[in-house]
Amino acid sequence: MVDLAHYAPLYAEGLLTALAMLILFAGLFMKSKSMMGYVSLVGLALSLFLVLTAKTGSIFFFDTVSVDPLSQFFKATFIVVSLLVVIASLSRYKESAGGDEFYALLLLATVGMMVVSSSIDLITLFVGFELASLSTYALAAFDKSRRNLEAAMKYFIFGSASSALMLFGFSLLYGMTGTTRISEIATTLTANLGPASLIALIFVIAGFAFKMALVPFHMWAPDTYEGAPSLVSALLAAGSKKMGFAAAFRVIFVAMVALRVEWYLAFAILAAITMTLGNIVAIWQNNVRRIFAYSSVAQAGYIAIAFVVVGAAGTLPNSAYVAQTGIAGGLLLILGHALMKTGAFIATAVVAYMVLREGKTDPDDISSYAGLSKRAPITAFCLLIFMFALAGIPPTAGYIGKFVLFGSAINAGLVWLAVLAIINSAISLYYYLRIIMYMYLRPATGPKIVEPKGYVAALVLTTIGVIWIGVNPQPFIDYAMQAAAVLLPH
Amino acid sequence: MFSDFAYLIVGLPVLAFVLCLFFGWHLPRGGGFMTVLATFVGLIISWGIYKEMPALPNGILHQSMPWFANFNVGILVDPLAIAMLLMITFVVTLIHTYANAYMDGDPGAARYFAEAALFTASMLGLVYSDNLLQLFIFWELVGLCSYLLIGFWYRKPSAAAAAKKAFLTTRVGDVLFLLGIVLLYNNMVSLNLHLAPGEYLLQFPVIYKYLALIPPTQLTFVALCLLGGAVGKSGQFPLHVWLPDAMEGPTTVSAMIHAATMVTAGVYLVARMFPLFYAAPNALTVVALVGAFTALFAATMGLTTFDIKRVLAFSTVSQLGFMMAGLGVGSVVGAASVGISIFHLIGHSFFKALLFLCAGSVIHAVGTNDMREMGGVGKYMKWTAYTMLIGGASLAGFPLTTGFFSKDEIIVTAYEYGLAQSFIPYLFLVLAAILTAIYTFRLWFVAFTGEPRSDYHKHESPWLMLGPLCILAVFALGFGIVAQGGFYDYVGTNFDHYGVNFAELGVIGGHAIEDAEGVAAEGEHAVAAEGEHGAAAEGKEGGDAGEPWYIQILPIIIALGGILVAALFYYLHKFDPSMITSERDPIRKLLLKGYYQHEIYTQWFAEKVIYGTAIVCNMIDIKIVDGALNWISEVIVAFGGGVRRVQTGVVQNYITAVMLGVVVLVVVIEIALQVGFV
Amino acid sequence: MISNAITLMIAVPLIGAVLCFAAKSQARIVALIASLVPLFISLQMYTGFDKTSKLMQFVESYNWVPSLGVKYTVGVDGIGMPLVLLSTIVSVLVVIYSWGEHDRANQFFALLLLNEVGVLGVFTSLDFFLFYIFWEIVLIPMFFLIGNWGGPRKSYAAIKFFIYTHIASLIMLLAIFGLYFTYRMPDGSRTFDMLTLIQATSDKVLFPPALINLIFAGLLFGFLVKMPAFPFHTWLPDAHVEAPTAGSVLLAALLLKMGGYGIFRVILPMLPNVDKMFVTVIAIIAVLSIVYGAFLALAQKDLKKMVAYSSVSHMGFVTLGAVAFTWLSIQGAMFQQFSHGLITCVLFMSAGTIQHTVGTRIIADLGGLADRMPKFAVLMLAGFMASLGLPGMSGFVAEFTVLAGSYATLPFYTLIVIFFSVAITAAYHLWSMQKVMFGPILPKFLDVHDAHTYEIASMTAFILLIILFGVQPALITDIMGTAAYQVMEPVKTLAQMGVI
Amino acid sequence: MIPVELYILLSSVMFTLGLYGLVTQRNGIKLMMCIELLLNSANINLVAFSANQPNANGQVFALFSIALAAAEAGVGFAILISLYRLYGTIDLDNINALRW
Repeated sequence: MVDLAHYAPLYAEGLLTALAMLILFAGLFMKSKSMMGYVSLVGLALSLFLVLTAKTGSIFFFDTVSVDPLSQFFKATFIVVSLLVVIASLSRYKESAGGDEFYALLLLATVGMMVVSSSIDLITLFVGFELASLSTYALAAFDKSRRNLEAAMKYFIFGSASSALMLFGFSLLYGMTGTTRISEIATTLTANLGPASLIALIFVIAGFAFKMALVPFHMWAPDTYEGAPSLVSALLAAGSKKMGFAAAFRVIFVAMVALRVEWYLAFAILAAITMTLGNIVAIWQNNVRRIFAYSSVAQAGYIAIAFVVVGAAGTLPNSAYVAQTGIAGGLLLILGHALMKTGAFIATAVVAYMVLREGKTDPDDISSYAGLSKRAPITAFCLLIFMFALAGIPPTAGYIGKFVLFGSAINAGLVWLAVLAIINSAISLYYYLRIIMYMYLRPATGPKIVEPKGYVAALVLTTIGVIWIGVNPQPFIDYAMQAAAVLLPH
Repeated sequence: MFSDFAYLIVGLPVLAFVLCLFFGWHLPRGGGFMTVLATFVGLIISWGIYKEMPALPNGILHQSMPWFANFNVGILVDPLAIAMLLMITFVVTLIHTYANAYMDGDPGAARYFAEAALFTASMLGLVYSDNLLQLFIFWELVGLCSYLLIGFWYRKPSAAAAAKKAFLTTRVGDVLFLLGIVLLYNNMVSLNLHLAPGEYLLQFPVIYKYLALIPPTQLTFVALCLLGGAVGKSGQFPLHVWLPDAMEGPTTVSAMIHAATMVTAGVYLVARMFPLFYAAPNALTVVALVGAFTALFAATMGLTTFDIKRVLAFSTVSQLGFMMAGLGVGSVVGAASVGISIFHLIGHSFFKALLFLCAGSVIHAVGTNDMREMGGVGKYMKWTAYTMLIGGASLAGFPLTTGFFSKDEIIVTAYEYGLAQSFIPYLFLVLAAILTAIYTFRLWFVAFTGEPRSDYHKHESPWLMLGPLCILAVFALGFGIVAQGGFYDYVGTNFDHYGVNFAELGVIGGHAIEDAEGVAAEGEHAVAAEGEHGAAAEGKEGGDAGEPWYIQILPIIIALGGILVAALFYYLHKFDPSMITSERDPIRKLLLKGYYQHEIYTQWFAEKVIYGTAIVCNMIDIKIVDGALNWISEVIVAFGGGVRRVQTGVVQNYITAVMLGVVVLVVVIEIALQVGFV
Repeated sequence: MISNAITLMIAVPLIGAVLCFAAKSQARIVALIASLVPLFISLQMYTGFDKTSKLMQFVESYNWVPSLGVKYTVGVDGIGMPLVLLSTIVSVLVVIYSWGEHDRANQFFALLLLNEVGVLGVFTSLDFFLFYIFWEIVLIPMFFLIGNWGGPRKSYAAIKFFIYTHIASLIMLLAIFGLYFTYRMPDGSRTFDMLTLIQATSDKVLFPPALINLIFAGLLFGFLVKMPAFPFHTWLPDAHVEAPTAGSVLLAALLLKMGGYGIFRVILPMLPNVDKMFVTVIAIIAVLSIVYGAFLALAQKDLKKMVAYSSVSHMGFVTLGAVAFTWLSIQGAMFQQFSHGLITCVLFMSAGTIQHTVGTRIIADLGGLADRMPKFAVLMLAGFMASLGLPGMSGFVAEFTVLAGSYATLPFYTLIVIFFSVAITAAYHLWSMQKVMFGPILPKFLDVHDAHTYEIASMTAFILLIILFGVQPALITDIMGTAAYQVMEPVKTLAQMGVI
Repeated sequence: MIPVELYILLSSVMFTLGLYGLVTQRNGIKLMMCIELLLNSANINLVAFSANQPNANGQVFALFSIALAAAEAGVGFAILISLYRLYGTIDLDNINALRW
């Protein structure tokens, strides 16, 4: 007889899993699918509450799962993203067949991410990883259009290949250390550093980098974000991408602390290439969702600076503080980017809705955004805010994230990286401004439309969030700092 | 009592300016009477101050108040200033009166009188400023007004161009003036003086007081820079080009600019800063040479032009040259030269105003400036003719006229200067004097005698115009005899009120060596500085004593000779100009072309050199400074265009990329570790 | 005295902007009111301002992000006060000038107000975090003003403006980080407080030469681009030429001043602590901006572009006066900021008015306009005269003070400026004036009417102010004099810094 | 008792084969098989390593991954089938509408 109260901190996961099952089951009889939406909405809201109030600092299931500020931070982010997606999809998957599967998969994916974010054992981590991946593979193909399927296919092949790589890396790690507990790996790995360790490290990084979409492991991302249903793209860009970071933070920082120099170098290279390439390629795109895809590649590059900072911090006198600010910056940017990208993709969904109603094809082409400020003012304004936020214009979430992150880079003496980063954010301005130009400075190509309520609600909420973090960053920074502290050796 | 209203001398014209500008349109004759009134009241106040001055502390009126930073605004009326004030207010009043008739019916009359009032105000302000900065400010305002007035008929392209030319040319001089002020200021600062409250670095009394402490080389620089300003304003060579063109404005404007106000500013500046010039080695020499050369140079040009106003314009330039030279030769007679020069300035203002107004009235009647189309005007315009004759005589230096005394004085002093240093100025001045006589009477004979060469409506001008003419004629004739001696003392001793020690300054300036007697004179004169009758006179008489009789009477001969020549050519027609010169004569061409100034100044310097540089800069800016940016951005974009091709859309290639990525990472890191990069 | 004057002053236009968006037709009235209130507040502040004190006044300070040491701190001293005054004045008059704007008026006026918010914020914030936020916010309204109401190449101009200046601000941000992470308060915490950090740079141990020079260079770059100084000026002509008149006016009158403000607030106090070579570099940049800018202006065919380059030239005086680092020159430079802010408005308004009454700005195509637009001609002439440094107007006072002050420490550079800029400046002003206004009226302009009343009104107001401050500069220079002392407190002259 | 090196050798060979296949093959099914190869090479590692470890984590891990591989295959085939329905082929080289 297990004492349920002991598992209180994990109620959120439990709730969502149960809900997913329930929805699938109910889906068999109930015709009204929108019901499911509201149910999962409530469920997510509830679990968000649970996550935020959960008592941190306890470990479960033969110490494979830990509930600590870091995990809660990520969980909160994931749930918020899913919440927004659900709200948006209330207008999208109202009566369409299989709406129930959509919500169920969404919830399962969320659970997978949550598990990853709090797992301190490679096994649970891998399982969570796969749970999230598998559900998102299915989601990517959800509308079964040609583009969906191509996107899903690429995502699937690429994803499973990389998770295989990751698994291989894990196996090597296990071979070298004889354990799958992250903390134990950390202690053992310091002992014997073989040449295999580097291979293992790179394989693991490759596995995570696929989710984080760091160049050159990003190539699935543009195609998938462009091809998949907008809302799923939102989930991928904002949610599962961050799961990669959640996993990488624990494994890299804690388990592989002995290989600090190696991963310092690796991420220095990756970050630099990623942000640069993401931005300069984005300049060329005319498909807005593809622009967002590349922009989120670039953003991943920024976030990856956190790894470099932590790596560089090792030798500094005040290494703890530097590393902490670095990770905190990364976390803040993760949170901010999650919101901004969710919003951005939801906005594209609105535009798609608008364009497809007119029977036109290719809804994501930038020309469809001409005069959006007149056709769909609310969407346009929210997208405007997201664009500026992504570009790092204050006072927005994007700015705060970059502020702390680049600051920590300077603090760690990584001037070259910081300079590269700001040059990149200047370049990125070009394509963000280009979208704004189309929305605000081009004549409208069609009549004003009524923006679907679900979308509007999601957009407005997101905008408020983005601005709120920008104007009142204090609590978020504190939260991020606590979360960051978890990863530092005590 | 009058002293307390000194500020009104400037204040009233400014008021008139505002009133005319805003309400003149509704008043008869553009509200010209307000301008006249304002200036006239100024005359009265000035006269009152003149009467009160002896009673004031050390004989000068000085009011001052802080302005900003460490600069002040203030009023300083000393003999030099009051002389100018009286002259200006007097002459300008007459000119304005005349203008009331002259501008009658012109749609822009109100604008004219507004600008004229401002012009007067600035000139008066310039004269009694108590510090160099304030002087410069009014100096520039004078420039502005001349710009506005010369361009008064702005619809005429030539007028607009002339206005611009005047402003720009004087501006070039002003650059030097400004520099001079900056230099002087910084020199004064570097003296670390402990100034009494109410004293400011750029105040004239303060400058006079601490002059001697400034290193001589610096003094020379400052002096030359200030001279540059003067050269620009007073149309001395090489910045005289704007003056003849300034004829584009209404004749009354020319009268103001040439006689009373603008051009005299330069001379006044040098006079005002005379102690500084005196203390600065070689500065005065330059002044003398520039002045003398200009006098001759302009006179030659005056010989050839047929535009009645241009002739007068050149004569102005030439006469200003005389004044400058008069100051320049001061290195031998000291402060007395200020008296001499200013005397000529004032005399000149009378007869030059007279001449211009006459010319104006002729033009008014004939309707053209070209004297070849006039002729015999005298028959129909008696008053104009005779007043003009008086003016001409005075200008030519006909014995016992005002011009005679003043010019004679300068020439004689130049002779002394010759004895002491060099005869060049003397030579130039004498030649210039002859030419002056010739072209003046050439003008008069051609225009007023002989037969009409075109049909113009032959009538005399209204009395409102003739009145001023007569008054001016009286002064042009009589002022010399009456004022002469007293005036020299009065203005010549101007600097004694500040206790300027010319002996000491002379030593700094290095005049001691050249002219012991001069310095001796200065010495005792400095001692007797507080005395009521200034020693400058002594200095001068001491100079006079040494001169042979033929030098004394030379000017008379010159004047009469010149007139005679002119008569032979243009009245009695004994000779014909063609007998001396032919169309192909290079010298004649040179003179007609005005020494190719237009070609050199405008076409070559302004349009080629300056504008060319600008074009080059523009090229650089577009091609290089901005071009670099565009180039960078293009490179970035092009690079992106290349890279995106990697994204082939075939999933297997993606996997390949992953493999490559892994391998590259491993290799690079391994190498880095081996090399010991970290 | 109003409490929280500054916050109120910043908040009112912000609220006004929101209302403007809402108020469709009456936007301009809302805008007028919302910009008049700050004007009154700033006048109130001016009257209540202690001209002799070197301390910050009207200070408000609240914790904002304690964990980062970020505070909401605003206040003004002799450096900020004049610019606050300028911003409020200009904003009001610009609103009046654009009274006739009917194309999406609500957005237009809202953007004008937003701009005022940003600028006021920059001039008053005393916390680098806050400072940077306002610094960036300013870009947004200007971007939309150019992009929305601009000329044919508006997109290019707007994006160039945004990106160019954004790079500069980001580099400045990095430099700020350099300060922030190096200095710790006595209690070990970190702070973004501007004054504290700037003061700290004098600590040779904490800031070794290499570091402080790097930081200094970063900040300097940020400000010079905004100024803009040669060779970072190329965004300016494009932005100006394409921007709507109101946009150009705000850009030239207020946005450029942010750069100058940064120089006085940040650069000058640090100057004694950095490599002496910087003084030379800045001086050279200043001289080049002045002379080169003047020549460029002379070469322009487009009236507005000419005016734009003239601002480059005039802002060079600010840099020169600042770096000359004498009491008089600094004061002059500050006054130049103020006076150029007023003068350039008239210039751009002239160009704008010509543009939308006649339809072209190409100098060669214009002629004899004075014949049809006499009132306007007078105002334009006055503006041009002020700009070429005619005494009796504020421009002359400023430039003379700069030159007189700079000669003491930088004689060579000052000489160059006097020789090559003064006459050239007069040249291009007079040349364009003659070409555009004088001469016989071209037949195609015979039916041109004089400028609108509101345009005349606002230009007249500017001219009067220019004359007022030209005749009685002490109104504002008293404040600046104190500020100049305060700036020079760490070290009195360049000589003592061992530069000359 | 077979030395662990041989297992590693085997797994590496499988892994390499799998990669080779992924890069060269065009048919979707074949790609899936290659992925299976990759996963199983990893599994071999895990089991082999856990042989001389006190704990059985490796084997547990292997079991999990096998299960996941199965699920993965399920999803994969689902995608491929619907792909076939739409395109009439599973030759992935031809499915590259989304690129650049």
